Amino acid sequence: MSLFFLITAAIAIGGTLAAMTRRNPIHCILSLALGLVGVAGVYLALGAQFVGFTQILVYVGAVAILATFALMMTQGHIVSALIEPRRAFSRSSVSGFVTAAGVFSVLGWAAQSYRPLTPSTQQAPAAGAKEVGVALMHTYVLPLEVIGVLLTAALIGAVVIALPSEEERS
Amino acid sequence: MTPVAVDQIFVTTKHLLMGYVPAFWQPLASAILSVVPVLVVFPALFAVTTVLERKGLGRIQNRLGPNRVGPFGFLQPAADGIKSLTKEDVVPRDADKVVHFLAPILLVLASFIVYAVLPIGRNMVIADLNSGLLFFFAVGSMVELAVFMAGWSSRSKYSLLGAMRAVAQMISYEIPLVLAAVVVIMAAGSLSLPAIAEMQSGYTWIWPHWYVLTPWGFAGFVLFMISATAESNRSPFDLPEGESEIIAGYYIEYSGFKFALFFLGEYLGMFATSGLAITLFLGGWSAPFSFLTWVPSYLWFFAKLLVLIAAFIWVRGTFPRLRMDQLMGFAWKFMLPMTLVNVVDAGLWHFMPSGVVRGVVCAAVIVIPFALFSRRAQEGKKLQIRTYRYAE
Amino acid sequence: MSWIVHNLWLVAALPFAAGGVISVMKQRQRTLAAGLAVGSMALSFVLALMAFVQVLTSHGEATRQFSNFAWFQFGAEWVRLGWLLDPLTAVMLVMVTFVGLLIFIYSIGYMAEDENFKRFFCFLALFAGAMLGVLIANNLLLLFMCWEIVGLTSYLLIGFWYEKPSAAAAAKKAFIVTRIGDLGLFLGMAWLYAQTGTLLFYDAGRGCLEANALTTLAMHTTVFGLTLSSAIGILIFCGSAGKSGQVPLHVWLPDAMEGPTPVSALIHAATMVAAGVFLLARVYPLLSAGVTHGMTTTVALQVVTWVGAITALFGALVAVAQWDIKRILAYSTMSQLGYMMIGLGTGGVSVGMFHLITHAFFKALLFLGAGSVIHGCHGEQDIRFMGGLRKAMPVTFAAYSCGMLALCGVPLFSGFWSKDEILHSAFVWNLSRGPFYIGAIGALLTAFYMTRQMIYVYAGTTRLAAESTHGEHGHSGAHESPKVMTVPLLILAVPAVVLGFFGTPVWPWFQSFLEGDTANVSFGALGGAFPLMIVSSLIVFVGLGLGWLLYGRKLIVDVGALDRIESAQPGLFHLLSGAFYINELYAATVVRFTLVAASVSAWLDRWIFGGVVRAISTIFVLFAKVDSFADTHVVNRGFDAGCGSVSYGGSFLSKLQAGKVQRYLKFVGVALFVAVALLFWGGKA
Amino acid sequence: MLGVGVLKGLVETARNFFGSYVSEERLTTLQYPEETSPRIEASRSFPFLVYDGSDWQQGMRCVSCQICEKECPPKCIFIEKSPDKKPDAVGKMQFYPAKFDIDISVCMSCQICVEVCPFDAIKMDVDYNLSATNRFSDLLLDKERLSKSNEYYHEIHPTEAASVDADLAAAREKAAPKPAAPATAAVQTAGTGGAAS
Amino acid sequence: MTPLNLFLLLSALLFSIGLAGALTRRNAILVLIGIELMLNAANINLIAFWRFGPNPEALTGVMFAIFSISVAAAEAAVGLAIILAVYRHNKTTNLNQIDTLKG
Repeated sequence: MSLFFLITAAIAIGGTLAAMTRRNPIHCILSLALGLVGVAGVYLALGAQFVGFTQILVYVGAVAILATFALMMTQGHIVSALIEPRRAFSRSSVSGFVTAAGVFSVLGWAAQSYRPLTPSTQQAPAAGAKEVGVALMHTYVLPLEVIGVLLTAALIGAVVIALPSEEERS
Repeated sequence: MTPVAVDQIFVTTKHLLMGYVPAFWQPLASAILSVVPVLVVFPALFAVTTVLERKGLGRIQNRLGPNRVGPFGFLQPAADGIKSLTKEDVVPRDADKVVHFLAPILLVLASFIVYAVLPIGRNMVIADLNSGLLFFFAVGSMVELAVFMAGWSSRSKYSLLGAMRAVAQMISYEIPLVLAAVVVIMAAGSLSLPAIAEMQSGYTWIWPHWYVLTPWGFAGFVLFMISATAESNRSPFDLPEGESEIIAGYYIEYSGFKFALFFLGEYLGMFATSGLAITLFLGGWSAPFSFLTWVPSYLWFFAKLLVLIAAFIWVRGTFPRLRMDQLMGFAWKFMLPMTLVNVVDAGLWHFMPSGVVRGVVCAAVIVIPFALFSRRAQEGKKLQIRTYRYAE
Repeated sequence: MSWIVHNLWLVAALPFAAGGVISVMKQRQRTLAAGLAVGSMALSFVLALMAFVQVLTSHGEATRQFSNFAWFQFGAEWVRLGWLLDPLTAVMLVMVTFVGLLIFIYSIGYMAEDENFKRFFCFLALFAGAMLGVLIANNLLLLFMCWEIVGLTSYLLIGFWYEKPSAAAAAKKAFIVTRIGDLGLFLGMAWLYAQTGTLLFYDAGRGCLEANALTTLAMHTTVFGLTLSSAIGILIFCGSAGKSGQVPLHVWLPDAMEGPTPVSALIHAATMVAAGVFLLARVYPLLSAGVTHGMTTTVALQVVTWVGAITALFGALVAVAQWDIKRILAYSTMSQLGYMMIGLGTGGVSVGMFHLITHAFFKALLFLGAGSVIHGCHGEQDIRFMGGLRKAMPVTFAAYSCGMLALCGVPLFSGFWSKDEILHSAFVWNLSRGPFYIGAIGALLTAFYMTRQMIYVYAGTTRLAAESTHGEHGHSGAHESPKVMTVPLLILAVPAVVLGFFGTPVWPWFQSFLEGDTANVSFGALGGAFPLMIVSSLIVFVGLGLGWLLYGRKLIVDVGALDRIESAQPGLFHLLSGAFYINELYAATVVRFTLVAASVSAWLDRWIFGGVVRAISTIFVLFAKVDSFADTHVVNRGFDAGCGSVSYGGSFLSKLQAGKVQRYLKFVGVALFVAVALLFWGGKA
Repeated sequence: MLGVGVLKGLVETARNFFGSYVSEERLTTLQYPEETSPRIEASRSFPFLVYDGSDWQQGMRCVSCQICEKECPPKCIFIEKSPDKKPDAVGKMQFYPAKFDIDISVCMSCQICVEVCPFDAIKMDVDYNLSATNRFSDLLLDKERLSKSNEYYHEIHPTEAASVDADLAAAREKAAPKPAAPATAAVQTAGTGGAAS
Repeated sequence: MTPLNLFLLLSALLFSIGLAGALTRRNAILVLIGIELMLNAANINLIAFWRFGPNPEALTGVMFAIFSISVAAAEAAVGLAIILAVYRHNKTTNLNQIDTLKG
């Protein structure tokens, strides 16, 4: 068990826990960014450098920023409106926590009962830009095209959905 | 001493020192020995740059610039530093204290971390990552979050406006920045910055194999530098700071040393992107002519860095600030298509047989779209001397 | 291999590139747009000539050359594309680029006043590129892609004047009807890929049109006792029937005349519809696979022949009773395409292709002539309002006459040779003489309706002024068209006359060329074909005479006068002029069927599914009744009976639909919990 | 083409940059404490009180009429009348200010006090080296610090001072032969003095 | 080297945290963030199985993670756009008050 993994896992867990429990949504998003950096660290611990940095680029650089923008554009200007009331023990919350705890118990049980495995190679196989690029252009070219279409459609769709309609603009 | 020994003096010194360290502590010691020089040199460069910038801007405006503290005013940064250290640290009453405190630290931290992958000289890089370039951009994108944190936590209209402007601008210009760098990745076939620098260290007769000397490399360099200017919020893209309308943007509510940290972060970011531009396009630490290779590599790196910093200062002294819609329009309607064209051009260069024809064709592929785009950009705009009814 | 084989893609890429560049140009850069389009087409023509020369100078195996490359990897499979240069491609390339070039030049004059001039040339260039792509493809997938682009651009061109509702409707119709055919083509392609594992036509022995694959395909039988090759061939034929306007899918072709008058109509008549025939010629080895295994012909070829025969007769019949000059030509095209199908089915590639080539030239001539006539008559398309144009438009008349004589099959004109060859091969077809007789009747009708049209349009005195709205502006009469329009006409008139000599029975150069042989002059071959030639000439002259008898002896002077056939046989005439009411038939069957199916579904929905839902709710109510009974009378007598029954019977399901996403998500979470738990219990046990 | 203007601008600034090293006349900066710009006669900073002769208390022209105090827009002048009288510039017995304070951190240099003074007693100074360590006491100038000699006045505004002296001399001429009618002479002096300044 | 079980456990924990957040938070944006978190947890699994699997040279897990990240990015963009549209319509992002689909 490496120290690096422990540190990054702790960051990931701490950040995401904070992200899901802080009452101020901005704090939530910032902690989420931290937690996702931790997850990227876990990727690095697994030897997937490219994915790790992509993770930071996409989540910290884009998704977190996007979420803050969405927050600002909804009710971000009223700080008091942002803060959620304390109601940790309402019925729906408790049932939600129970569900999540149940899911964790079975998943954790499943993970724990998996037979301990060591990697087949001591050194992680290179997953740098070149290897990923080659794989993308050969074996996975069709998924790549599909993802391209998906991203284009999502881009256009997001713009169309978010555009105010004619009467709202006037 | 031979030129090679001089070139590798820091590397050999480090190895020598490492010999005295017990094996268990070696990783830590190695990290410290690599990191500390960077932590010293670049803030020092920041200090020098501030005074150089002020003097340069002064000369551009036919002034003298700072000349009182120390010889020729070169101790001005020391005076500034003492001033900002001793100033009162004001935090707005309603501010989000924790985030307000963390924002400048995150900014400086992110700006420092990127130096880990920059090759400052031959064999002189802290961490030779496989995906170094990606690392650079990934960590660079954290700056946006820091800026947002600063603006939002201050609970001030101006700082929030400034932060939103800054974030929108940085996100918009990040795309051309990355796309301008993509051409180099295509040519070098690697994301590792030392490898990219190594690729460019050869010579044909006396001329170096720098990417900036190819059509796509030149265009990529110019596009990269424009995006880098916008990315580091420098004039003429310094709207987030717009003194005239939102006073100082996202760091309006900061004072004292935190304010100085913002400046430090901004300048470190500028050095880092300049260093990246040098590594990607200007051959990194390699000498400009084959007969100058005896000069140590790190000197070349810093010489190029100073030239680029001078260019930044020059640009800042020349151009007025853009308007927000012009800024965004420029990013999406000009920079993005041009970088895409440039990517196509680099691909063309790769697949065409080398020769004069290739150069001409690739140059044309860049110049013609540029002419078309610039014509579209200027369409409907009457460029003439403005007359004022009341002001004169 | 020579340079041209490797760079054959340039032929198609040049017009594509021109189209792409034109699309980003400004609306007012008209000269540049036209120049680019024409220039690219001219270059393509030059390249096509080079390819032709290349094929001409090679012999034997070398006449078929291809260049394949890997496009992308798809899992473990590589998708490979390529282009192919064989006599078939070479001939079609020259024809399409030459006719296309003339069309391009012609449309500069024709579209001069249209404000969407640039858009038109963009579409034209794209069309030409796609068409050439179809021709050079050495892969059914590549062919299919270009094929679909052809379909798309034809949709765009037919609907070019989309402000006109009829044009928009025609475009939609053309697109949908041809897509129905393409579905068959797509299925055939998928099937072919599933069976052979490749879509390359020729790949040094591994292609799907080469002996290995064909033998396997011909050996296996599938539904209805068809061999695999025949079944796939019939599916592919669906596609070409859609594109070439064969009978069940012909309805779009006449409507396509809504496009910018002769230009796009001509594209559809001379170029695009030929793509269907070309496709069949390309996959002819597949269609005819199995002939060597003891049978004389295959089911697929029989289908092709009979559909062609029916179309040939159908088109000719309908053309007799049309008033619109372009519709007459459209139906005539349909009929001629039927002939080509007969030729393919009975005589093989060379017979069908020969007629395709000659037809392309003389029909192009006719369409351009019709366009010139319409242009000269200020947009009038109804032949009843024309007349007397022989004097007003002498050049057009001369050229048009050449085309007309060729189409009718008057001896020594090009149409004569090619049509005669088809009739000859149909005559010697050993299964049935049916197609021959149908074809002969069609030939007679062709001569007849063309005579009718000629007399209506060119003979007598003008009837234009009667209805023309331009009367008061001083140019009430018709006028000759500008040079840019008449010169292509004259150029086209030459091949319309002489092209037939390349494929006479005495010197079958064309046929040998397609098969990679050298032609010999042998008068002996004439002997076999001579009687039939006499017969077909007789048929043509009978048709001409009949036409003259009915229309030429006493010229029509009145616009409102009834047609001669109409006055004699009004029922028949209306049946013909309504094109056998196929459109109405479709409206009555296909559309009606859809409506009925919809109402059946509605009935099912209301009574069967709704009944189930109601039954379930009744069961719930019953449960609730029982429960409430128990509650009220057994467990808790104080419980309100109505409250219990409502909450159990009605709102249980509705409660699940709380409209709150998080509750849905919670269900998913619980389900995940249960699923994982079950999975692991199952795994452990 | 896009970018030509950019290059032109860059060339312009580059010329400034290098030119500032080559030609001295480009640099308009003054090294302030060491060198100052030549004084313009019409310049002004804050008011001062003029006295004649050598003794500032004896020669004080101000008669504490308090017109300036009333007219001052920011109300930065504070005057207290003396209990006794002394001869003024024309020789007539008048009150003199027991206290005369100007808060120059409030003063806006409008010169209205100078315009309205009938006795040419208050004039505008040109000194701008006024920085002080205490912003309250050091910038509230009292009578002693305000008083400057007529010679100093001549030195900073020579033309104006000459005409004022001429006016005063004329007034003295008028007042000397007819000491019996001092009131009218004073009025006349005031009229001419006002016109002169 | 860290055993595989720990990675799986971490992934399960992150997944459950994300699920708990998505189930209990009332702000639509935070619910979306919870879902992003669950996707990330799945990505850890993909990468871990790639590293510990029998044939890591095939890069299957890495590719899957990359595609998953792009899908997540697209999902975030569209999801946030939908939230904006909903906010404009309902003037709230509180999911308790958005129940138009109530049966």
